[in-house]
Amino acid sequence: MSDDALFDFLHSEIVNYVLERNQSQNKDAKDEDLSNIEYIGFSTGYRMIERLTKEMPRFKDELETMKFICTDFWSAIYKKQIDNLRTNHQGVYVLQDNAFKFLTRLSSGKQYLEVAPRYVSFTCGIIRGSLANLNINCLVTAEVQNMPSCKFHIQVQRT
Amino acid sequence: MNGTIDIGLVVDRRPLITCAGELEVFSSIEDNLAQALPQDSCEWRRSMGRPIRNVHIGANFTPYSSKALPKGTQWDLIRQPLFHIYWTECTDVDIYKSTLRDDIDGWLKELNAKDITDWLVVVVENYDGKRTNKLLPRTTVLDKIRADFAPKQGDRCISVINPGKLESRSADSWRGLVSRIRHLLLVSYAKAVARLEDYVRQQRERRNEIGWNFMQYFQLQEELAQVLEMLGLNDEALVQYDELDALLSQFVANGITSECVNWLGEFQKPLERWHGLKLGPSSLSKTPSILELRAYLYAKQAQMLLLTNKVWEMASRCLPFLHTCTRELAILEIKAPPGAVACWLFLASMEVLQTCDKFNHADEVEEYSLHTACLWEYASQKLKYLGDLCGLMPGGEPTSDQLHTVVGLSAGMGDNPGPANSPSPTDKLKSALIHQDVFNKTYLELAELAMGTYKHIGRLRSARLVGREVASFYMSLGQHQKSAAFLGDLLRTFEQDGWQELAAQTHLELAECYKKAGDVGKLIRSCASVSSAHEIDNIIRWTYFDEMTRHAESLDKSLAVPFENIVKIVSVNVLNDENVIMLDTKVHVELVLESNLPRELVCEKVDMSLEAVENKETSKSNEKYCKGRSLSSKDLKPRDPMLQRLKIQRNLDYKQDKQLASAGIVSKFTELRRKDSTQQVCSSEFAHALEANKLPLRLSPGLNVIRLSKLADETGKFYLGQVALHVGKLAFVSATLPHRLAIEVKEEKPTLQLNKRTPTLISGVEQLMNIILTVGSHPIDPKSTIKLTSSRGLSFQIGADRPLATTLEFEVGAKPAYSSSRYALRVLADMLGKEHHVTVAAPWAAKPTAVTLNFTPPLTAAWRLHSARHRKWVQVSLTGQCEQGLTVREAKLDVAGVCEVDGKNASSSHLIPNGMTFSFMWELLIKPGADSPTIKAEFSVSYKLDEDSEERPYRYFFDINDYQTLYLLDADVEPAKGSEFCRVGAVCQLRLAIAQTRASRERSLMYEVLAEQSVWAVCGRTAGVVGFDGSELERPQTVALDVMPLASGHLPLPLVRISKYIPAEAGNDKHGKGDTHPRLEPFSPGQVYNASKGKQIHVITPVSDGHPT
Amino acid sequence: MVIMSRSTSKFDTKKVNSELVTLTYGALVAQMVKDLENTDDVSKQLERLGYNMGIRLIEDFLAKTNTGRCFDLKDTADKIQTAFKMYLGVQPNVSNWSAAGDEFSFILDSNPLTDLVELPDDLKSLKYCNLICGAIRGALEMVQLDVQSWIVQDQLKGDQNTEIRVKFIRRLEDAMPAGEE
Amino acid sequence: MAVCVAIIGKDNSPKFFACLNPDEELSFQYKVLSSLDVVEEKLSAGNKAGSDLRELYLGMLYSLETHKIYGYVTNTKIKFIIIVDSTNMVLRDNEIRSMFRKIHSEYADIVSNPFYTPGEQICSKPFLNNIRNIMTGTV
Repeated sequence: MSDDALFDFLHSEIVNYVLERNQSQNKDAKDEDLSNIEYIGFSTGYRMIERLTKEMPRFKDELETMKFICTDFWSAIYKKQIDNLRTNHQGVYVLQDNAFKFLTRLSSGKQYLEVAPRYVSFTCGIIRGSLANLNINCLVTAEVQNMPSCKFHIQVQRT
Repeated sequence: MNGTIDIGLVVDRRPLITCAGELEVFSSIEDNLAQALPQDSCEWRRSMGRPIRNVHIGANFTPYSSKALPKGTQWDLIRQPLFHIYWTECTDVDIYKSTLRDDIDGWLKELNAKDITDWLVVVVENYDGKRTNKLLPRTTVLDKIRADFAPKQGDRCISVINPGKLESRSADSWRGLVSRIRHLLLVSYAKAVARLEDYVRQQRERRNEIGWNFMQYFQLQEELAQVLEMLGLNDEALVQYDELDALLSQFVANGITSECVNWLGEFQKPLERWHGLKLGPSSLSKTPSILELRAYLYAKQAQMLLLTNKVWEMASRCLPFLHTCTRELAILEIKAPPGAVACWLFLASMEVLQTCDKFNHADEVEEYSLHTACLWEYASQKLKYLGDLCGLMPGGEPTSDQLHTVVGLSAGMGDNPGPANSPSPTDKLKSALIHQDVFNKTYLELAELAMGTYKHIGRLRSARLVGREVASFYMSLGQHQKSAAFLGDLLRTFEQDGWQELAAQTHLELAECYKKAGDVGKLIRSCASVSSAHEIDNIIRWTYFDEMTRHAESLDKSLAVPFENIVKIVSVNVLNDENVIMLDTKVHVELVLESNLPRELVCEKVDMSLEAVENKETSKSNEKYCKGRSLSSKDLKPRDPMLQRLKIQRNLDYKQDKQLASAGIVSKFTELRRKDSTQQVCSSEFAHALEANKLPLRLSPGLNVIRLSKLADETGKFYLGQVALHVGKLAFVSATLPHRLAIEVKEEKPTLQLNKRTPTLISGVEQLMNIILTVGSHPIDPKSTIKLTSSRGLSFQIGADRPLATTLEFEVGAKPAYSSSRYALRVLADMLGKEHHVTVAAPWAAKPTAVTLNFTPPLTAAWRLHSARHRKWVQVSLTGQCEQGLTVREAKLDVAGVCEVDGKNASSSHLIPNGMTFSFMWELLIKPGADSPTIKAEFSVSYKLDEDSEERPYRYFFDINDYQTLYLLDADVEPAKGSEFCRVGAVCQLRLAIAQTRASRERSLMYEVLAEQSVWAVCGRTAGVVGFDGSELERPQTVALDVMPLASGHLPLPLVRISKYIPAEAGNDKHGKGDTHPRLEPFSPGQVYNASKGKQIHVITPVSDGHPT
Repeated sequence: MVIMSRSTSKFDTKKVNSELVTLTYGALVAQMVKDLENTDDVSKQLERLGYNMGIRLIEDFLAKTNTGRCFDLKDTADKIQTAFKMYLGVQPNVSNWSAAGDEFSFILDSNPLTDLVELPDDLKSLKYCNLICGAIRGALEMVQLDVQSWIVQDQLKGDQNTEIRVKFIRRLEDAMPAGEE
Repeated sequence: MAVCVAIIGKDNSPKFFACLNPDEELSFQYKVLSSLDVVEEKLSAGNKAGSDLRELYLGMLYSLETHKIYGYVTNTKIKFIIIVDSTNMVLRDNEIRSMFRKIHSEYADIVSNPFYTPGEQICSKPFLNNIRNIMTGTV
C-alpha cells in the first residue's frame, strides 16, 4: 500500500462504526464508551507485535521494550517517533507525541478537544495489545490538552 | 629428578641437555641447577602472533656424546638432546691457551657439523682464601673464550661463582646463570616445538591419503599435547586433544567410504573389554578398541579440564561424549555382548560423577550440578536397562542365561577396585548385577540423586519425569503408595503446564496403581478422569468407565469426585423472572452440563447447593453480583487477563471557569489480576439445594440441559453454589460457582390496619372505621381469629345489627395470598376521655398491638355571670368542634329550683359551624337581699351532626356562687371649683361613692384607683380604706381624690377596684397564728356592681390664654 | 528521558503499512461479528463502511494521480486497477467483460485483506472483503457512476482467486449529491 | 528433516504438536516438556548475563542417545521446539536456525488471523501442512 491514506480512512470508519453502534444501543453520550475502539486497537497491536518482533533480538528489559515502542514501532505505524518518553522507573511511562497523527487532521486548538478521545483510543489499544503480547500487562490511557499533541500513559500492572 | 605437575604424564617430555668439558664441575652443581630451572617461569615467545605465555621449563641432563647428536633440523628434535653446555673451572689463561681452547673448539666443531646453534660455555669460578689478596689478572679465561668462540653472541659464554662456596657472593651470578640457561634452553625448545607443530600439520594434511593411520597421527599430535602440558599450558594441551577428538568423530561419522580410511576397520573388531574411562593417570594400549581410544581421549581432556579447574566442563562434556560413543559403536557396527555397552556407559558416567564429587568445590556445585543431574539420570537408566537384561527387576528371577550374561559382563568390566570405604563404580555395578536387593537399592539411589539434583537446579519437570520411572519401579516392587505419590506429583506438573494428553496418560498409570493398591476411592476418581479424557482411545475409556461404575456400586461410604475435566458446567440460568423470590414459590434454574464421559451416566440425584449469604457481604455485593441472571462458559473458564477487554471511557477535565482543560480516555477497569481458577471442592453442604426435576437423570456424553428447582422454604439470600451428580454413593461435585448468581427469598406478613373514614373521630357519636386485612405472601389459616379489645369508654362492633361491645373477635376466613379485605367497624366513644385504645391480637403477630384513637367532643361550652345593680344573668357559649357544623336546639338551663330562670334565646335552634361560638342567655330571677346559696347549674342542649343522624343530648355542668350584689360602687370626675369644664392638665376631683347593700361580715374594704397612666395622673393617694358599721344601708360613703386628665376628649373614668380589707389584728380568729399584716381579699364577680363602668367624662384642651387657675 | 528524533524505522514501512491495514481490518470484522449476531448484517455493514471510505478515497486518488474524469467504463476499470495497486499493493486483472460491455470483473490472485484470514465454519457465509465492493461503489458514485459491485469468487471460500464483479447501472446527474444508499 | 515440531504457549502448554511418525507423539511430548526446563534456564540465564542470549534461537537444549532437541523463543514468549534424529548429520545449526525462522513466520501468520484467539490450540489445516513441509525440508 503506497501510502497510509487507507489506514486513516479505515481508522475513522472504525470510530464512526463504534460510535453509531453506541448510539443504537443508546449508551449515555456524556462519558463516551470507547471500549470497542480500544479493543480493536488492542487485538491489532497484539498481532502486529508478533510480526514486527520476528526478526528482532530479545528485549533486555521493560525499558528497552518501551523505547522500542517509542521509536521503531511508532515510526512504523505513524511515520514519526514519540517525541518524549518519561518514566518513574516504577512501571509508569508517559509517551508524548507532539503531533499525533489522528489529531493532526482535526483543526488544532481547543475547539475539537471534546472529540479527541475518539481518535486516541485505538492507539491506546495498539500499545496495550503490543505490550500484552510482550508479556507486559498494563493499562494505557491518554490525555490531550492542546491538539495535536497527545500524552499516552502506560501503567504496568505488577501482579 | 622430577618436575612439578606430572600427574599422569606417561612420557617425560623434558628437554635433554648435554654436558661437555669438566663434568665433575657440573656434577657438583647439577642438582641445584635441575631444581632451580623450573622454579621460575620464563616468557615464551612464539611465532605466528600467538600470545606470549609464561612457562616453567625443566630439563634432563646427559653427558655429551658426539654420536648422540641429532641433526639440528630434525622434526623430532623434541625427543633429542637439544641444548649443549660446556663446563670448565679453568681460570688460568695459560692453561686455557695450552689445552682448554682446543677442547672447546673440537666440541663446537662437532655441534656446528650438525648445525646446532644452541650451546653455552660456563666457566665456574672457585674463590679460595689464597687468591684473594692477589690482583685480578688483566684478562680472564672468560674473556678469552668470548674472543675466540663467540665474538658476536656474548651471551653464549658465562661465568659463575661456584654456589657451593661463599653463598652470599655467588647468589647473583648463580641466578644469572640459571636464567641464562633457562632462556637459551627455551629458545631452542621453542624451535623444536615449532618444527613438531609443522610436522603434525603436514601429517594432518595427508589424512586422506592411502596408508595414513589415525593412531600414528594420534601419537604424534599427543606428543605436542604432552609438550604443552609439560610446559603447564594445559589449555593448549586440551586444544590438541579436542582437535584429535573432532578429527576422529569426523572420520567415524563419514564412515568407511574409501580405502583411505581402512584404518577405521581396525576399530571394528568385536568389543571385549568395557572397563569404563579410567580417569586419571592412564595409558593407551597399542591397539585400542574404539571405546578405549575414546575413553583415553576423554580422560585426557578431563585431566586438562581438572588442571584448569573446570570440573563443570568435564561434567558437561560427559553426556554428549557418551552419546557420541554409542553412536560410533553403531556406525562402526561393532559387535558387543548385550549389555556390554550399557555397562561401559554406566561406569563412564559414574566415574565422572565420582570425580566431580572429589573435585567438588562448594562454589562450583551450582555449575556442575547443571550437568551432573542428567548424568545421574543417565546412569540410572543404564542400570535399569541392565536390570531388565539380567532379570534383576523386582518380581523377576534371573534365568540361567541371564546369570551367564552377568558373569560375562562382570568379566568384561575388568577389576578396578576402589578403597574399602568407597567402592569404585565397577565394584558397585558388579555387586548390583549379582544381588537383586543391591540392584534395587542402587537404582533407587541413583534415581533419587537424579531427581534431587534436578530439583536443586530448578528443572522440576525433568525431576518429575525421572519420578515417573521411579514410580513404575515402585509399582513392580509392589509399593503402590510410593508409586502413587510420584505419579501424583507428575500429574500436578502436567496439569499446571496444561499438557492434557500426558495428564491423561498419568491418570491411566494412576488408575493401575490404585487398582493394585486396592484404593477404591482414588481408583474411581482416576477411572473417571481416564474415561473422560478425549486423548485416550475410546475402547480404553469405555473399559475404565465400566470399571468406575462397577466400583461405584460397591462403595460402602459416600465419595466425592471433583468435576475437573469429567463434567463441565457450560451455563447456569435462573429462570425466575426476578431474583427476588417469594417464600413458598419455586426457584427454577437451568443448568447445562457437558459430560466428557464416554457413556451415559445415570444419576439418581442431581442438586445444586444454595449458600446463604452473610448479611455484611450482601450489603456491598448486592451491586456487584446479584444483577447476574446467568453464567455462561465465558464467566466460568478463567480468562487470560492479557486478553481482557477493558472498559474505556472518554474523560473530560474542566477548569474552574467551566472551560475544557483536557480530554482523554480513562479505564474504569481496576484489577488485571488472573482470577484463580482452583477452587476447593465440597466446601458447601447441600442442606438447601435445588434438585433436578426429572430423576433419574441420564447424563449423556456431550451437552445436557438440566432443569433444577426448589420450593423456597426459607427466607434469605443465597448464592448458587456447587453442582453434585449422585450415582449411588458416588457424587461428582463441581467447584463452587463464582458468586455471581444470587437468589433472594422473601416473605410478606399479613397486615391489619384500622383506618378512620373521617378526618377526626368525635366522641359521643357512633362512627364507622375501616379494618383492612391484607394477606401476605402466603395465605393465613381461615380459622385463625383476630381479637380487638377496647379501652374504657369505647365500644365497637362489626356489622350493623349486632350491639356494640368492648371486645370483638372475628375469623379471617379463607383469603388468597396478597388479597386484602375490608371490614366496617362501628365505634362509639364517650366524651369523658379524648384518647382511647384498641388492642389488636392477630395469630401471626407475636404480641397484641395497641392502636391509639383520638376522639374529640362535638362541641365545647363556657359560662359567665353578668350583673346590673341587683339583677343577674348567666351566659353559656358553645363552640362547634366538628367540621360539618352541627345544629343545636332546646337549650335548657336548670338551676335546681334555686330561682326562676328566664331564657332569652334558648327556644330557637341554631347551626354552629366549626370553631364558631354561640351564646345563650338566662336571667336569674332572684330577690335582692336574699342570701345566695350555690347554684348547681346544668346546661343541656340537643345537637345533631346532620339531618339524618338522630339527636343526642349535650350536657354542661357548672356552679354559680356569691352571685348576690353586696356593694354598689360609683364614681364621677368633676372640674375643680370655679371651672365648669375639665381641662387637660388641670386637677379634677374623682369622687367615689361606695354603698353597702346588705349587712355583711366585712367591716372595711379598700378601694384602689387603677388609672390608665397615659390618660389619668392620680395626684395624691390612690387607695384607701373605708369602713362600714352596717348601721345605715344604701347610704354611700364618698371619697374624693385628685386626678388630672392627660388627654382631651371623652375619657373613660379611672377604674376603681374594691376588695375586702382584713386588718392585721383581725386575722387571728381565722388561722391559729396572728397575722401581722393586713390582707386584701377579692370579691367574686357578682358581689360588686360598679356603676361607673362605661361612664365617660368630656375633657377639653387647656385655655390658650395662660390665665391662672 | 528524551529520545532523539530519528524517524527512520528499521522496518519496511510499506510492508508494515499493508499488514497494519490487514490486521486492523481483521480486528474490526471480528468486533462486528461479536456485535451483530447475523452474518449477513456484518457483510452489509462492511459494504457500507467500504462505501464511506470509497467516497473519501476517490478524492485522495484523483489528487495523487491528478487524473480527470473517466471517459468510459474501460477507462474506469483501468483507473480502479491502479487504485488497487496504490492502496492494496496488488494489481488485479480486469476481465470477464459482459457482451454489453457494462459489466466486468477484477481478478485478484492474492488479496492482502484476506491472505492471513481463515474463516471459521460458522462464518463461511461472511463476505469478508465486501469492503472493497463498497469502496468501488462509493468511489464511483462520486464521479457520477452508479454501479453495483459484488464478490463472485473468494479465496476465503477456497476459490482459486478472488473475483469482484462490477456492473454499471447508470450515469448520475452532476447535480445529484452522493448520498447514502 | 525434523522428526517433531512443537509450539508451546506463554503458559507452557502445547498449542501445536506435529510428528513425522504419529506413534512417537507421546514419547516426544515427554521430551518436549522436559526441554522446557532448559528453555526457562537459558532465558533466566540470558536475563542475568544480559546480552549474550539476545538471539531468539537458543541452540540445542539437550541431547539424547536417539535425539537432539533444539529450542527457539519468540519475543512474545512463544516456544518452538524441534526434535531431530541424533543420527542426522545433515542438519547443522544453520539449517535448524532457518527452520525455526520459517516456523516463526508461519506462527506469526496464524496469530494474524482475526478469528484465531491467541493462546488457543492451533488446528488450522494449512498451518499443519506448512509446518510439515518445513519439517521435511520441502520448503
